[in-house]
Order: sequence, then structure tokens, then C-alpha cells
Amino acid sequence: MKVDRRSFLGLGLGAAAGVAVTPATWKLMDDSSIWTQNWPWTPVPPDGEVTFEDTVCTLCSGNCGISVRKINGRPVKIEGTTGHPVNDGGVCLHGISALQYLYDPSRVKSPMIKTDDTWKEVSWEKALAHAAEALGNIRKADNANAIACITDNDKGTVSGLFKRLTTVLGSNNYYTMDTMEKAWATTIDAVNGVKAHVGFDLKNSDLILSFGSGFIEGWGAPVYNFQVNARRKTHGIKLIQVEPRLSNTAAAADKWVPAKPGTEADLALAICGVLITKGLYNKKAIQADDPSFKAFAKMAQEKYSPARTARTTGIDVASIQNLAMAFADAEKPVAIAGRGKGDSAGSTREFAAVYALNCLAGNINAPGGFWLMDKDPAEVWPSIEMDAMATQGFARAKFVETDTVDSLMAKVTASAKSPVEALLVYNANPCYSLKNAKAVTEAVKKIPFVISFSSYMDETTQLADVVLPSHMFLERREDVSLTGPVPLDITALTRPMVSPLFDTRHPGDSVLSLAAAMEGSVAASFPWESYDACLEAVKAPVWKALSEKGSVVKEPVSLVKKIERMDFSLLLNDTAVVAAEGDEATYPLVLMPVDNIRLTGEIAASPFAVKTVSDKVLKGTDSFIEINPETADQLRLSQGDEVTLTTPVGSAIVKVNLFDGIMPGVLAMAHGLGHTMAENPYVGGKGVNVNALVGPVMDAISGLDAAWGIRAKISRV
Amino acid sequence: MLPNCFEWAWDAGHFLFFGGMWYTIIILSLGMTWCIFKTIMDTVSGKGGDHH
Amino acid sequence: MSELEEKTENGSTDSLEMGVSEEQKAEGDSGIGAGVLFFIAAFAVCFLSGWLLFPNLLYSKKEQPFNFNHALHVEEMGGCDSCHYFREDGSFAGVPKLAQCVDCHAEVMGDTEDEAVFVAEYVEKEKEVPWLIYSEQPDCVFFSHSAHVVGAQMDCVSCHGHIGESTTMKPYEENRITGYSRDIWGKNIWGFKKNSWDRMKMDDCAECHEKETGSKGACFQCHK
Amino acid sequence: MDSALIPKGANRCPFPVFATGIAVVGVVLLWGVYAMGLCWIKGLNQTNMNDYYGFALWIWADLAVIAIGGGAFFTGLLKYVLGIDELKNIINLAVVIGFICYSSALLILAIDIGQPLRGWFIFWHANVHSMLTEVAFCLSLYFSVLTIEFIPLILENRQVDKVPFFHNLSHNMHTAMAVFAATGAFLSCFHQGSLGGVAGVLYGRPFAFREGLLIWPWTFFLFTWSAAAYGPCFTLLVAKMVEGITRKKLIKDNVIHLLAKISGWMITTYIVAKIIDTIYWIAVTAPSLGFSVMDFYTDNAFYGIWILFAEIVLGGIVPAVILITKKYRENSKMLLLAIILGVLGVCLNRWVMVLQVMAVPVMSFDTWALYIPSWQEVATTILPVAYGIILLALAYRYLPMFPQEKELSTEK
Amino acid sequence: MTQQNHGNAHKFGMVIDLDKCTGCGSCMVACMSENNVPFKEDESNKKDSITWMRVYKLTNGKSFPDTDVCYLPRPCMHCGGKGDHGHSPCVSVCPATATDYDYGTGIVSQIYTRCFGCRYCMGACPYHARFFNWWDPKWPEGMEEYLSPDVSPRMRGVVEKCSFCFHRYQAAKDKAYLEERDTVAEEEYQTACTQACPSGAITFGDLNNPDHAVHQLVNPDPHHCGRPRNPKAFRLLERLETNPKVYYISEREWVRKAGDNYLDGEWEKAKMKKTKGHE
Repeated sequence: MKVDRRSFLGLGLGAAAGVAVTPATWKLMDDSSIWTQNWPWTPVPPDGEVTFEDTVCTLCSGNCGISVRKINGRPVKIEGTTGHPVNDGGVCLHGISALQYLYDPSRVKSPMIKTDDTWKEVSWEKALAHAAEALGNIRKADNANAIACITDNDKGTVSGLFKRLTTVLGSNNYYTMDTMEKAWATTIDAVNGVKAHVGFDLKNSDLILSFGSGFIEGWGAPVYNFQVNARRKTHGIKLIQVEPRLSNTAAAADKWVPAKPGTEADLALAICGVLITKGLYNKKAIQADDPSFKAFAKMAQEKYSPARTARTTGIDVASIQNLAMAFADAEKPVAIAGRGKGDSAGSTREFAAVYALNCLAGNINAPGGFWLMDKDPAEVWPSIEMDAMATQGFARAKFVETDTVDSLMAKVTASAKSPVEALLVYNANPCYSLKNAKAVTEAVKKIPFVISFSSYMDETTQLADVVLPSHMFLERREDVSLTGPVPLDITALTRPMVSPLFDTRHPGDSVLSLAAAMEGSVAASFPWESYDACLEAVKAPVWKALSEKGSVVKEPVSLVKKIERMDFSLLLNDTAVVAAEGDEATYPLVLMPVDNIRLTGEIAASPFAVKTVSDKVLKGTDSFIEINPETADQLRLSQGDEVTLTTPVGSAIVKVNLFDGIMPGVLAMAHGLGHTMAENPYVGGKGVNVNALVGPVMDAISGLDAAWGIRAKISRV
Repeated sequence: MLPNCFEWAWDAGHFLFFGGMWYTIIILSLGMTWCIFKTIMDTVSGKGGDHH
Repeated sequence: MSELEEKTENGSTDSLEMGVSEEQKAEGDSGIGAGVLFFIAAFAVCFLSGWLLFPNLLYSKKEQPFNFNHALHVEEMGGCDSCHYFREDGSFAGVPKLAQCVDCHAEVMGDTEDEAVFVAEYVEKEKEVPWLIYSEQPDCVFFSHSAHVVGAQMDCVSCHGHIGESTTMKPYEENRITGYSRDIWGKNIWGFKKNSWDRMKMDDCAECHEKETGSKGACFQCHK
Repeated sequence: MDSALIPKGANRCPFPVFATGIAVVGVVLLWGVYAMGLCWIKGLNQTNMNDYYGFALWIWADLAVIAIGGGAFFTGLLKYVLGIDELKNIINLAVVIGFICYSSALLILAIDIGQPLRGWFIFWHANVHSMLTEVAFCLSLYFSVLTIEFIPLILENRQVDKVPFFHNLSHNMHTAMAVFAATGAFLSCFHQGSLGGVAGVLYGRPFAFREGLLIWPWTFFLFTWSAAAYGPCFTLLVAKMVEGITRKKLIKDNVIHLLAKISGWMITTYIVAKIIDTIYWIAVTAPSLGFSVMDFYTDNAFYGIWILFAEIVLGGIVPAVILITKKYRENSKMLLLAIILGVLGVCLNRWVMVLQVMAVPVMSFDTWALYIPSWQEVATTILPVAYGIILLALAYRYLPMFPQEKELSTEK
Repeated sequence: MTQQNHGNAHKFGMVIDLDKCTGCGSCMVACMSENNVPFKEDESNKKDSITWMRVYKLTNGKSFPDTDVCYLPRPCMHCGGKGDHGHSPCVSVCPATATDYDYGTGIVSQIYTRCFGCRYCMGACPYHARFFNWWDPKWPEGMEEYLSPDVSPRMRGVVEKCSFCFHRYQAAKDKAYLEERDTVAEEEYQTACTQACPSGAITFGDLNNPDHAVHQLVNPDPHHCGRPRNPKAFRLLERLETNPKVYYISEREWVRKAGDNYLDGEWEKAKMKKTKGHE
């Protein structure tokens, strides 16, 4: 039998017919499509029991109460805690995406030491020994005061431990980052001579006069303000926003007063002047015969008369009169200040002017008014032991008298050899969030030894020599005292939602183990064997309530009643006026950094947050600047053009976004972009850091950074 | 397509749509079977042998 | 094209044709035979492999970590809901976690070899037992036990069969391509089923829903 | 070398020349296949499509290729059902073109869907109310009809014809062809229409929405009518191209002019209906939804009123006038101009009915969305063209497509 | 629940007060976190960024200093379609019934295992509320731990959309069945965006139930497929008769006008008729 073409044909047909009759083909067709429904690389989240656990979010000074939904102990969702005094169930977008910070690709996964520019992962013991040895050498070289430490604020036990460590090492160079709360404290101190914590009782006010504050864009406690904003229609709360640009607050406000940038203080003083001339101020609160008040009144009425102020602010006289009348007619008016989110300090003159307005309204410590709160931290610290090197170092003068990191960095840049030989950084990212970020980065590079306690490989940590990575806030048990300008006195306790993912430690434990590694008096000053023990000991007065209920709310808030003086003399002379750096001839325009609720200042935004950012603020890796269409026409620019933006401090390539809501001649750029985090492609390398284009302007009185913008010019690329 | 499909419902839409479809399929398959059947008949009776 | 060309051109092809037809005639009868023979052989091979070989290849058999005697436990503990219970938020706990078993099995109970494996490998090491769940639906399915057991007063047997009376665990058969358990996709490859728990695909649920509630229900009733 | 396969009495170029031609077009085909592979394996992120442009170049190519493939069903209808026997000389070409167009359309659809392995869900879990279901069913059924119409042509290949079974089969199929052609025409009327319905039913898109008769929007009837009208234009265009490339006269002029005349009258009636529909749409439908006509044609970089003018005047009225007046129709240059304009007109109509629908903003705060296809999209659109050329070349070389070829070659 | 028992069917809907909305984006992130929505390294091309809830920024088009801005959160509208018969623009076009209208709840479902990605529904939806997975979703190493089991993660090649957090309705029904109740209370079924909105601008509930806040806020007209009788409320693209279930409220007239398309002078004419009518 010869095998020829026909038999092959038979074979083929037979096989085909055979297969067709079996279920194989149909089954494979069916199964292949079901296979596409269950691709091995498509995740299948395991199901389980749903539980909720409450903790507090520490991403900003609002400290909202959040409850974490867990499936078999695995956190899957962050929601607001209903009934919490600050946020009552609401959460901002950053709080909701906190789990993305927990699993952030740029998390530092274990202690690291940098040897000739390459990171090497090491054990905790090795890293601590390396740090202790370096600090020890500096102390032995009798230069203990050259050790500096920067934290975000000096509230809470962890900051306390860092301050204690710096002191015990023998240095008084402990600095905290500039915030609006610090600027208010120095203003109150300058005017009233008392130490107080500022709070605005906005919920009960009926007129909020905001001088550039991002009332619904992250200022103070963001969610608290959202809820105040939501009550405006029902509770008759008027909002007036003074700002050169139509921000979200200005758009939601009942009235938007487009004053020229940097002239908010002048407008406030002009309103004071009008109130005084019309005698519409609270006579009880102010002694009319007080000489300093008389001088202030004369200045406010003459130097800041409505006519002159109209010229400086661009707001016509009638509007100034109306503003004053509105402020006078309101029963419980309150004026607030602190630009954008209040991340940077701001000019004391501006704060004093606004404070004067509140004093004239007589709403100090009144419901719906301006509260001077006396917050006792309820902390019990045991005594410290100082050895010879420590006492000698501590006696020396602090590098910078005013407690501001900007001046410290300026001093390091100025001197050939850096006065600071060792720098400890915790919960702060100066290389990104300080103005003139490039200069700050150079300064930090000059510092021989830097220890970072960050959880993330952020800009400052990239320059460090040793990283002692901290747990992320969802992995910590820690006390958190509310620092935002909210009329509440709350100390809360964050609870660990998940056991630590990486080889990190609680920052408190890192300080304790670093001190232990230093032996001697340094170790002796830290008598606790773990941070939990320290927390329990230091917060002893309120520990029982704190550990059981998770938070201690002091009802009613204790207010500073005894005010020695009401002295506004600091406003009399013009030394405190803060102008934008750069001369008008070469830099015709003004650049203003703008705080956007959807981006964060200190740490980088989460992938979800960056995803919500409009494509008119960030497109690919290009940042946009907002410019008024009129100004754009004069420069023959159209939407999306690429331009070079140059300021006295730096320059960058950005794109043009035409926005009718910004004042002609003013440029605005979002704050919170331009992070350089290689491991996190979701936010790293996107856009321009506006802090690299704006330089710091030291406030004449507080010494804090009071820059609100800078002069700039743009040219086609 | 068939009554055992999940979406199958004895309603107007299905009658019209699948009625038309099956009607068309039947015509086509009848047409083809007729052709093939006739071809077999012709080939067996040796009709197609001459090459015109 | 000239006459000549055409003729030669035709001529050459004719001869070729002539040659072809002769061959065909020469082995006419045996040729057809070979073709048909091959046809039948191929048909048989494919037919049998399709019906017998393919189902076994398609499903992989896996053994449970160790044997679990349902009958014994039902006798000791009472009904199904002593281990498979409802949480108070209405969700169903499903296969019990180690924490439940440890209530009694802190140390070895009884002398079976499986008990030894259970206590040694899992209880002492506090490792969850990786049970292979016969009635596990794919990720796109939302099945509400409370709707069926409490709402419709259905008993467990109608979907899970008599697993309660089993003393040994049958091997877990899983479809290699889709990952579905054979209890979901059905024993009989052709789709006939004797009792309700032989198969639990979408059509089976739809059939029962149609009967009980009058409609197959909206998509989101069973999908997530 | 392959002379045994070439139809009796026809002469074709030597095989090497043919082979190089196929090779060149084959390279373009492989480039398309590579792009298709990319789209299947890496996913549709290979294209520039996005959530505004779910339908883009591929769906346009799909609609256009089906519209110009309408020549097959219409010519079939004319010859077999209406008995215009003279068209038997061009029906083979029409069927081959139809087969190529429909197979390309099915291929494009297979590439275009996100989950090709689940493609059969459209048949199994069919939603009878959806126009796309109707398209899928009738498209694949009509493709089977086209295959049935194509098989006799293949069976007439010289070598295949020798086998008596095949010879009888092709003969019998010819006799039954009228039934198939009629079913094909019925199916085509439906799915050409439902392709029009795809855009017409979108009551969420004022640019595309049209009222209609029962469940069929007016675009349903317009699409069928335009496919039947412009399909023959494309068949004539391909005929002219084949004659140009092979430098042989393959179809007698009277057949060409007959088909052109019928196509002319179809285009005339179509364009009249199209104008009426456009006027009704501008005057009644769009304003009732809050849109004036210029909202669809202003403040964007591409779509202006020129596109409406081009589609109706250049693509409709001009070819209609040329094709219905004998003097112009007979003049080969004018005829060529008419059929080219016709084909471009129908392709432009399909472009507008797919891409401009996606571009026009509907919410007042939405913006125009413009889109440029990626190279993968272009390559996979050229893939069917290359495949079509190869198939047509093979058919021309080995299958007796043109009955009048021998007669015309001896005349010369 | 077939079409017959329209009577006791629910009709879940949402009312968003645009004067309370600050544009903060909490609703966007809460929705993405709740429903396992993926994110790419570059999400700045807003035309293929999967945001089930998207906040649009509207301006009144006036120049400085009369410019005004309003934020408009846009979830899926869960359209009832013409005459509220469930032929939503997308449901009526889906060839494989991967998206369906549930008469019992009024919610448009989207089944990711049935969808084969033809994207016709994306073309049909005038609100751009449907998104295609052009890429296979990918989470950074370890982040898959935070995925919720209530919503199945999607695979490339399928369309996805807001489901009014239907899994929360399923969970609420689970609890109701256990407690032998057949209805779900208003606060038991709230979407993630409603719960997360810090300003309380979003209200969610059953439009058919007079005791629910959404019904009281908007007072839907049962004879005109739920058209709002509150003059300050409006629906997006009302004229297209898609009958969306999401209502917006604003005191600002230019915002209400931005909700639909009007020929020149039509808005003013309609306003006069309204003031003469019953205000």
C-alpha cells in the first residue's frame, strides 16, 4: 500500500473529524477564555474577617482621627473616625492614601551606611556603632556644640527625645522647621509678651476675613476647615478671601478681594485705620489712652489711609471701606493669616497687622474669635546627666539665635568649613522644603556627617551618611499633640495597624539605642529600656486615659487670660516689610508659590494624590505656571508653550497655563512637585520644585523665613 | 445563539433576531447540502469526466 | 499571442495532464483504500484521546495536606455551623482557621497518623492549614451564604453534597488552564449532572434562581 | 514554472516576476503581522487610542472596508436576483474583492478587541438589542456566503477542475448561486445597516444620533444604501487598477459602463437621502439637544465645515453627476475620477461617523479630543491591504476570473 | 428582579452640592482605594487615566477679576435611559451583555470577566465615565497587600466603571439577611466617596424612598423620570434623556447652566418661563 498524497489527506481529515466530535476543541475554547479571566498575574486579594481599628493620621498638623478597615488583620482601607473632634468622619486625600505610604517603593528597608557615594545595607548594630563613633569623635575633639539636630516641631515625646539627646551630647543647636504656628507664637510674644498657642474658633464665627490663607486648601487642620466651609450656608458664616489669585478658597468665598501680592498687611492696617477713625472697635478690649495704641492708631489712619492703601494694594477706597464695615457689623468676626497651607512661617508684620484687627474686634479668647491657648504638654522628663564635654559644649553660643533652619543653612553656606560637623534629621526634609533648595542641598553636602531618621529615601536622606530608618506612622505607637490652629487641646495616641514591614525601628527606639551606643552620661540620661516604656513614663499624668481611649481631649481649652501688654510698636517702622527679592527692571513679573490641597509639602505625595493632579498643573514631567491671558498676549505666549522661568535664585523650563483667575503680571506655580526620588517613579522626577526658584527672606523681627514670592522673568525656550 | 445560553429568553427580540439567523443558516446549509448531494450523484454517475 | 505559441503552450500542458491521469488510473483502487484507512485510524485515535485522555490531562489531582474526618467531627461537635459559622456582620467564616481547631487540638487527640501530622506540622508551628477548598468560586463571584442559608432556608447538602458524612477527603481536582475546582466545573465533561451538587457553574445557579425567584437576577447580585 | 495552474489560454508574467511582486507585498504583510502580534501580546497600549477614543483608526478601517466591499452583495444581487446577466463578467472580481474586504474586517475586529480569546462571547452571550451584535452575526454569516461564492471560482482552477467531483461541485454551486446571493444580499442589507446603526443609535452623542424607523436610525438605511452605491465604484476601481497593472483589457466596456450607470443612479438617490437627513439633523435633531451645527465644526484643529462639503459634494454629487450622464460616464478619465471620488467619499463618511463622533465634546465643560494613530495601528490597517493584494494577485494568476479575457486578448 | 416589580424597586442615586465641594479630591482617592483601581507611573494624560470618580474644574469664562471656579465631581451616572426603562446609553449597546441595568437597584453593573473589550460602551457614554484597561494593572512590590477582596481586580483589555460601591450593598444585604430584615437602612449602604467627602457635599441614598435625604434634597418628579423639582438642582445633559441618577445642586446660575447645552438665548428664555411659572 503506497502512502501518497491522498492518504495524507485522509489522515488530516480523519484527525479533524475525530477532534471535532470530542469536546476538546469546545472545552479548550471555553477554558482559554476563562483563563483570561484568571490570569496568574492578576492579583486575587484573600477574603476574611472585617475589623476596624482607630488611630491618628500624622501626615500634617491636622492630626485627623482615622479608622483602618482590615481583612484578617491586613489593612485595606483608611476611613475617617466619625465623631472625632477634629474631622468627624472626613479625611483628606492624603490620609486616605496612607496605605500607599506604608508600601511606598522609596521606603528605606534597613539601616544603611554610605561609603564613597554608594549605599550599603548594614545591621542596626553596625549603623549605630558607626554613628556613635562619629558623634563620639566630635565630642572628644571638644566640639560637642557642632552637633545640630532638626525635627519638624518640638511637641511630643519623640521630638523631646531628640532634643534631650542633642542637649546631652552637649549641643544647644536643636532646631525645628518653620511653620505658621511658630510665626504666630513669636508675633503674640512680640505684641503681648506671653507664650501662647494660637487657635481660631472658626466654627462659631460669622465672618472669616482670610488674608491669603488656603482656608479650604490645607491651611491649619484641613478637614476641620472643610466642615466649617460646609456649614457656611446653614450657619451664616461669611468668608472673604484677600489674595491676588483666584484660589479654591477665593472661588468658594462670598467675596474675593484681589489685592496685589505682598500687600495683605497694608490692607489689614488700612481696615484697622478705618475702624479706628469710625470708632467701631471694641472699646472694652482696648484702653484708648494707652500711648502705644495712640501711636498705632495715628499710623494706621495716616500711613495706611484708604487712599494711600488703594494705591499700594490695588483695591479701591470704597471696597476697603466696605470691608471695614463688614468686619465691624459682624457679631463674631475673625481675621486669619498664614499663606496657603501655612507650611512656611510668614512675615511677623502681616501676622501682627491681622492680630491687631482681631484685637480691635475684641474677639481675643472670645467664642468664634482668636484664642490664645495654654497647652500644657503633660510630660514628665527625668533629669539628665551632662559630662564635662557636654556642659562645656552646651555653654557655647547657639549657631543661630532665632530657631530657624534657613539661617542655619545660610551660616553653613557662608563659612568655608561648615560649623556644623554632625547633623541629625528627623521628620524633616530641608533639602526639598526650604526656600532656595539648591543652596540648602549644597550646604548639607558640606556637613561632614549626616544621620537621617527618615522612613523614605527623600532628598535630604539621599545626602546622609547613615540612615536609621523609622517605622511609618501606621506602624507606630506614639503620642501626637495637636499643633494646628484649631481651638482644641488634644493629645492622641497612634496605634500600630500592622507589624513593621521592614527592618526599621520606632524613632524613639533609634534615639535610645544611639544613646546606649554612646555609653557614659549620654546613655545614663535615657533610663528606659524601650520607647514604649519611655512613652508610658513621660506621659504618666495622662497615660491611663491615653492608652484606654486613644486620645485625651481637654474640655474646656485653658486660655491665657493674663495679657501684660498690647504693644503694636513693631508695626510703626517699615523695617519688617517683606518685599519680593529681585529688581523690577530685569524681573518684570512676580512668581508666587501656590499650595494645592492635592499635593503635599514635606514628604512626597502618594501615587493616588499625584493621579488627581490636573493636567494643567503637571503634564508628563513638565510643571505649569499660571499666567493671565493678557500678560501672555503681551509676551506672545499661548497655552502649553514651553518657556524658561528665571528668578534671582534659579531658573527652570516650564509650560504656560492660561488662567483668567490670576492677576496680570503675577505667575503662580504649584508647591509639592519636583521630588527627586529614583525608587518612586510615581512622584519622583515630575515637575519643578518651586522652592528651587524662590529664595528665603529673613523676617526682621522673628528671623523666620517670610518670603511670599520672588520677582521673575520668562522667555521662550 | 442556543436556548442553553445564559442570555437566552423567549421574547420578541430573541425570536426575531435568532429566528432570522437560524433561518439564514438553514437556507445556506440546505443549499450547500443540496449542492454536495447532487455533486456526489453526478460524480458517481460518472458525469463530470469529460473536460469541456 | 500567436497561434504557434498557443499550440505549443497547450501541447506541453496536455502531455503533462495525460501523464497525471494515467497514474491515477493505475493505482485507483488501492489509493482510495489507503486514504480511507488513514482516515479511520486518525479518527479513532483522536476520538478516543478526546474523550478519555483529554479530561484526565485537563484536571490535575492534588491531595489535601492531611485527611480530615468530617463524620467524626459532626458527631462530636454537632451540625455544620459549629465550625462553619456566620459572623455578626452577615459574612460567612467559611473553612475554620487554626485558632478554632486549637481550642480542642492543643495537643494530639486520637492516634490517627493525620492527627500527628496536623499537630506537628501546623498546630505547633502555628501555620495555617493550606486546605484546598472544593467549592471555591473564582474571584469574580460574590456568593452570600446568609442570603441562601438564612434568607432562603437552604440546607448545605444541596450545594456541598454529603461532605458532612465523609470520613476521608477526596483528591482535589483542579482544571490546569482555568484553576477552577472540578466540583465547580462538573464531573461529567458533557455536562449532565445527577444531583445538584455535582456542578456549581453560573448556569446551575441561574437555574435555581429562575425557579425560586422567577428571574436569573441582576449581574451584580452574584458578581463583584 | 507554474504554468500548469494558469487558466487555459491566459498568459501571465513569468513566475519569478510574480514571486518578487508577492515578496515585496509580503514584507509589508509581515510588518503588519508583527504589529498585530505586538497588539495581541503586549495589549492595546501599543496604540494611541484612549478612553475618549475607544473607537479609532481600526473601526474606521473596518467600516470603510465593509462599505467598499458592498460591491460584492450588490453586484450579486443585480446579477443573480435581478437577472442582469451581463454582469457575469465582473461578478467574479466583485466576489473576490468582497471576500478580501470581509476577511480583513473580521481580522481587524479580532485585533481591535481587548480580549480576543473572549471574542466568541459576542455570539454566545449576545445582547440582541445591540447593533454590534447584529454586525458580528451578519458579518460572519455573510463572510460564509462570500466563501461559498468564492469556492466555485477556486474549483475552476485548471488542475482542480480535473477532479470530477470538484468539477461537478462548482457546476452545481453555480446553479444554486442565486439562492446564496439572495441570502447574502439580505444579510448584507442588515449588517451594512447595523454598521450605520452603530453610530446612529448613540443618543448620548448628538453629533451621531439620528431618529429613525422603529429601532433603526436613519443612518442604518443610509449606510446600506451608500455601501450598495459606492461598492461597485470600488469594484470598478480595482478592475481599472488590475487592467492597468497587467496592461490587459479584461472586462468589456459595456459591462463597466452598465455597472457605472447603476452605481451612478444609486449614488444620486443616496446623496439626495443623505442631504435630507443632514438638513433634518441640522434643523431638528441637533437643536433639540442644544447643539447648533457649527458647534460640531468649530474651535478645533481639524474638523471644519469643509468635511461636510467634501463628503456630500465632492464625494456624492460630483460622482453622481458624472456617472449618470452618458457622455461623462463613457469618457474613461471622467469615469476614473468619479469612482475615485466615490470611494473617497464613502471612506470620509465612515471617518466622520466614527472619529468625529468621538472628537465632539458633549458636556459643556468637556474639550475637543484629537488623536493620531500609532505606527502599530497604521501597520495593522495596511496589513489587510497587503493581504488583499496578494490574494487578488493569486486569484488573477491561477483562477479564471475574467471570462471575457480570452475574447478580448484575441481581438487586440 | 425583573422589570415587573418596578414598584418596590430601589433607585439608588446621589446628590452633590457643588457649593460645598472644595475640589479636594478625597472622593477620587477614596474611590480608587476602595475599588482596587490601578495607577500608572505617568497619570498626566487624563484621557487614559482610570478615575471612576473624576473632579472636573469648571470656570465661568470671565476674565480677571470676575472669574469664578466650581469643582464638579463626576461618578458614573447610572443612567436609567429613555423613559427610565433601563436602556442606558451604554447598556443598550454592549454586544455581550457585560454591562446590565438592575431594575431592583437602578445600578448599571459592569462584569469584568464577561467584557471582551470592544469599547463600544465607552463611545456611547457622553459623560466619559467608562475606562479601558490599556495596561495590565501593576502595583509596586508589596502593595498588593492593600487590595480589597470585595472588588475583583481587573485585567488588561476590559472596561471598568463606578459601581456605586455595589459591594457595600452586598455586604449590607448580607447583614440584613442574617437579621431577617428585607430592607437595607439608609446609613447601611453609603458609597466610599460619600463617606470620605470631608465637606459632606455628597449625599447618597434611594431616590424612591421619601425618607432618604437624596429624595428630600432633590424631590424627583416621578412623571418625568426623576427630573429634579428643586430649582437649584440639575442633572448633567438632561436634554439627552439619559436620565442620570446623580443630581447636582448649586446656587450659582452659571454652574447650573454648565450642566447642559443650550442654543443662544435658550437659557434666558427658559429662565423667564420658570420665574413666570411657579417660583
